[in-house]
Amino acid sequence: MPWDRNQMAARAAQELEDGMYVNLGIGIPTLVSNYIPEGVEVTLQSENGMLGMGPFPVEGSEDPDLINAGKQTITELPHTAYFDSATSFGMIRGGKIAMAILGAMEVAENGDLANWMIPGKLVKGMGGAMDLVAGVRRVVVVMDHTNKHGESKLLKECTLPLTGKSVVDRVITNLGVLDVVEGGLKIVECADGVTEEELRAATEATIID
Amino acid sequence: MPWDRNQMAARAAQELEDGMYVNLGIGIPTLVSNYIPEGVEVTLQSENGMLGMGPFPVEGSEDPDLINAGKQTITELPHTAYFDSATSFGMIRGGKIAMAILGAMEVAENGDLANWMIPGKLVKGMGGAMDLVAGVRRVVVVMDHTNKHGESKLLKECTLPLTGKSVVDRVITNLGVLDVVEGGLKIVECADGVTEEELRAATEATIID
Amino acid sequence: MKKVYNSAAEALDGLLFDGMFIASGGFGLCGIPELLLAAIKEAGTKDLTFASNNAGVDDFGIGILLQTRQVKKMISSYVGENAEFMRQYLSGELELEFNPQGTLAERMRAGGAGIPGFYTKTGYGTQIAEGKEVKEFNGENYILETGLFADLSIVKAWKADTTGNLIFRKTARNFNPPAAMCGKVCVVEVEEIVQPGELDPDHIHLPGVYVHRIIKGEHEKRIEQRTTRPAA
Amino acid sequence: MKKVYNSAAEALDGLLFDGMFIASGGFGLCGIPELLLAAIKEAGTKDLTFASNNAGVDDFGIGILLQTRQVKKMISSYVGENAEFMRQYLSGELELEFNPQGTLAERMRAGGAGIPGFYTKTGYGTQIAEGKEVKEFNGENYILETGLFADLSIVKAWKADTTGNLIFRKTARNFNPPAAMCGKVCVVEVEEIVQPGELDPDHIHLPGVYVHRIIKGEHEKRIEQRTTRPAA
Repeated sequence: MPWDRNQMAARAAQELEDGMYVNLGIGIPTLVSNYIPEGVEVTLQSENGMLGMGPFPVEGSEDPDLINAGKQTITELPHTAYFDSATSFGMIRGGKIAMAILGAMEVAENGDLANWMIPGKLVKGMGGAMDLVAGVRRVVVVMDHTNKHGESKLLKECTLPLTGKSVVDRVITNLGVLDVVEGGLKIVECADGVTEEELRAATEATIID
Repeated sequence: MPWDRNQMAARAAQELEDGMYVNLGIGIPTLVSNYIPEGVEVTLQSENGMLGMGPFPVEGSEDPDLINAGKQTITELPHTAYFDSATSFGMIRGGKIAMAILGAMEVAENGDLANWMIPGKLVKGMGGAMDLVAGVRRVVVVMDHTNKHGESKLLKECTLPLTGKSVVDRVITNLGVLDVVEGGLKIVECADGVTEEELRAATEATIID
Repeated sequence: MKKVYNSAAEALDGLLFDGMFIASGGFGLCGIPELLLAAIKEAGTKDLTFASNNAGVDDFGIGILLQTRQVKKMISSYVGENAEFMRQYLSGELELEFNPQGTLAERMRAGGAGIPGFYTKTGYGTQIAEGKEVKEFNGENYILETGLFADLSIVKAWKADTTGNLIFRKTARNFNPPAAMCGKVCVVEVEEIVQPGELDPDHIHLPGVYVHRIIKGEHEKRIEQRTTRPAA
Repeated sequence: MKKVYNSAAEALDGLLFDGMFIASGGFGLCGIPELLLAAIKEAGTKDLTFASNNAGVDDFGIGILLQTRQVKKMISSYVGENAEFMRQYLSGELELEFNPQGTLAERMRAGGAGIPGFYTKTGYGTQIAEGKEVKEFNGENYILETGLFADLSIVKAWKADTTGNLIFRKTARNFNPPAAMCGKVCVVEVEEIVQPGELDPDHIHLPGVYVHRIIKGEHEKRIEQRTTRPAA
C-alpha cells in the first residue's frame, strides 16, 4: 500500500541528522517537523529571516511580527535568531543550510526540478524556491509519484519551466525513495507493500540498477 | 603666510555641513574634528565599523574593543552604532558617506589621487583608502602644496601608483583651496597672505581661470 | 539635522514623482510600511515601479496602490495573495518582473553597497536566466544579476532614535534593511521614537546613515494567516 | 550536537592541514582570535594562507605565526605594524596580496553568501585592477572581484550561546562576521558562553548556523595605540 502524506513526511524525517539546519517547504514538507526522530535536534530555517522556528502559537498569543515563509503565525525557541532577508538568503546560497525538503510538480532523472509555474495558469512566483534548490547542500523532494491522471512525475525531462537544474538529490514519493545518480534514478527503497515492479511501472525516468 | 596644519584643518572643517556623515583620514584630517563649526553636527564614521566616533578616552577608561581605523582608543557617543566591516564598506562604496577628508602624496589635475605607496619603499597597504575615494560622494584632500624638495604635489599627472582615478573634488593645501574642474584645477581661495601668483608658481597642474 | 517628521505625508513631501522607482520593505503583510503606502495613495503619484517581495493583499499594503492603478511595474518574488494584481497583470495593465526571493534581497543590498552586479547560481538553467550573462567560476555556471538603485526606500521598523538608528522586531525585519539601503532617500515609519543613547549601539540593526526621514505612527499590523495550536 | 569545546587545541583538532586557507577576523589587534592563533602556532601547521585585514604585530596575533614561518601568503589591506612581516616579504619568503579593505570584507561576505564574483569601483584604474575584468554599468567602469572560500574561519566574539549564536562587542565586531561566513568550518573563541534563551534573538549578530565549534578563554586583548585625553 502506498504511503499517505503523513507516512511520506515520516519517511522524509528519517533524512534528518542531529545538528542539522533545515528548510522545510510548504505542504507535506511542513509535516516533517511532526516526525523528527528522538535524539535528533534540528534547527528549522524560515527564509523570511529566522533560525529556530517554533510551533504555531496558542490562540491569543499570535504575533504579527512573527511569521514563517508561508506567512503563518509561529513562535520562537530559546535558540532562535532573527536576521534580514539578504542575510537569510546569503546563508542559503552560501550552502550553510544542510538540507531543504520541498514539494515538486516534476523531477527529471538528471535532478532537474519544476515546482513554481504551469504555463497558462496563474503564476504566483517562485518565492525562495530557486534560491533554496540552488544553494542548500542537499535537496530532498517529497511528492506523489504520479499526477491525478496517473502519469509519472518522475520524468526523463521536465515539461514544466524549471526551478533548478540538476539540483535534486533524493525523491520521496508515496511509492518509495529514489536517489538521483549518474544516468538516472536509483531505487533506495519501496513503500511497504509496494513492489519494485509497481514502482518501476509508475516511473517514466530511467531507473538505474 | 601659508596655513599651518591646524589652519588647514580649520579650513577643511568649513567643508562640513550640518547632518553630514564624514570619514576623516589620519594625520591633518584627524585634526578637523577640533574645528567643527558651531551649529554644525556631523557624525564621524570609522571604517572599522562605527558611526558616531567620540574623542579619546580619559586615562584609565581605554577599551580594547573600542578603537578607530588608526587603531587608537576612542569613545562612543549617544548616537553611536556599531556594525561589521562588510556593512561599513557597503555604506562607503554605496555612497552613504557624504565626504571623506584625506591626506595625499600627489593629486593630478584630473582628480587622480596617490596616497598609498611609493615604489621601492616599504609598502604597508592601502587599508580603506581605495574604497573611500571610490565610494564617498565628495573627496577633499588636505596636504602640503609642495614636498620637502619644494616640488608641487599638484601635478599634471601623478607619478606614484594611484589610489583612485578622477576621485578628488577639492584640495586644501597650506597655500589655498583648489577645485578639480573640467580641464584642470580652479583656485577657490588663497591662504591669508598668499598671493594667487605664489600659488600658481607652486603648482604644476593646469590652473583654469 | 532634523529627521523626525510629523506625518507620513510630511515625510514624503518633495520626494514623490510620477514614474519613480520605490523599494519597499516587508514580507507578506509583516513589517510593511503601511502608513507610507497609504500616504503614497493619498498623494496620487502614478506609474510607480515597486521592488517589493510581495504585492500585499487587495485592500492592504501595496494592494491599495493597485486598486488606484498607481503601479506600473512590480519586481517581486511572490504575488499570490492579490486578486486585483492578477487581474491587472493578466490584462496587460501591469508589468511584472519575477526575481527569486534571495536574488531580490541581494540586488537591494548590492545597490545599497555600491555593487552594480554580482553572480549567483540561483536560477541558472531556468527562465530567470534568459538574457542574462553566464560566467563560469570553479567549473560551475553562475548568472549575472544587477544591483537595484531606487529613488526612494520606504521601510517599517520597530524603534528609531532621533538620529535614525533603527531596531526591527522578530521576522518583521525581513526585507526592510536591504530595501532601506538601496534608495537615494529612505523614509521610515516606526512604532516608537527614542532619544539617542536609549538604544544600545551594539543592538542597532540599521545605522542612521541609511535613514533620512522618520515618522511615528499607529500600525494595524494585519496578520495574513492566523495559525494556532491547541493550548497544552 | 555539541559545539562547545574545552580548549583551542581541542576545537581545532582534525581541522588543520598544511597549505590550508584560513580566514581570520579582527582589525589591528582588536577582536582577533588570539587563542586560536596561539593554538595554530602550537600545532605547527605550515604553508598557511591567511585572509586577514592585518598581520598583527611581531609578538601578537598573526605575527606569532610569522615568527615560526608558518605563513606562506597573506591577503590583507594593511600590514604596517609588523617588522618581521616586512623582512620576510622583502626577502621573498612571504607572498602578499593587497586587497582594499572594503574589497577584502566584501570578498569574505560574498564567499559566505555563495557569490563567486561581484563588481566594484574600488581600485578601478589602479594597480589593484591589473589583470581583473572590467565591466561598464551605467557608464561607469567596475572591476570584477571574487568571493573568498576558506577552509577554516577563526573568529573572536564576545558571547556565544551553546548553539553558536554570537554577539560581538563594539568595534571588535569588524571582520569577524564576514570571516566567519566564508569558511567551510568556523571555530570561535569567546569571553562568555551562555545557555540558549539568554541572548535576545533580536540582538544576535551572527546566527549559530555559521558556527561549528566554540571555546571560552581568557583574552589578553592587547591595545595597539593607547590614546587618551586629559580628564575634564
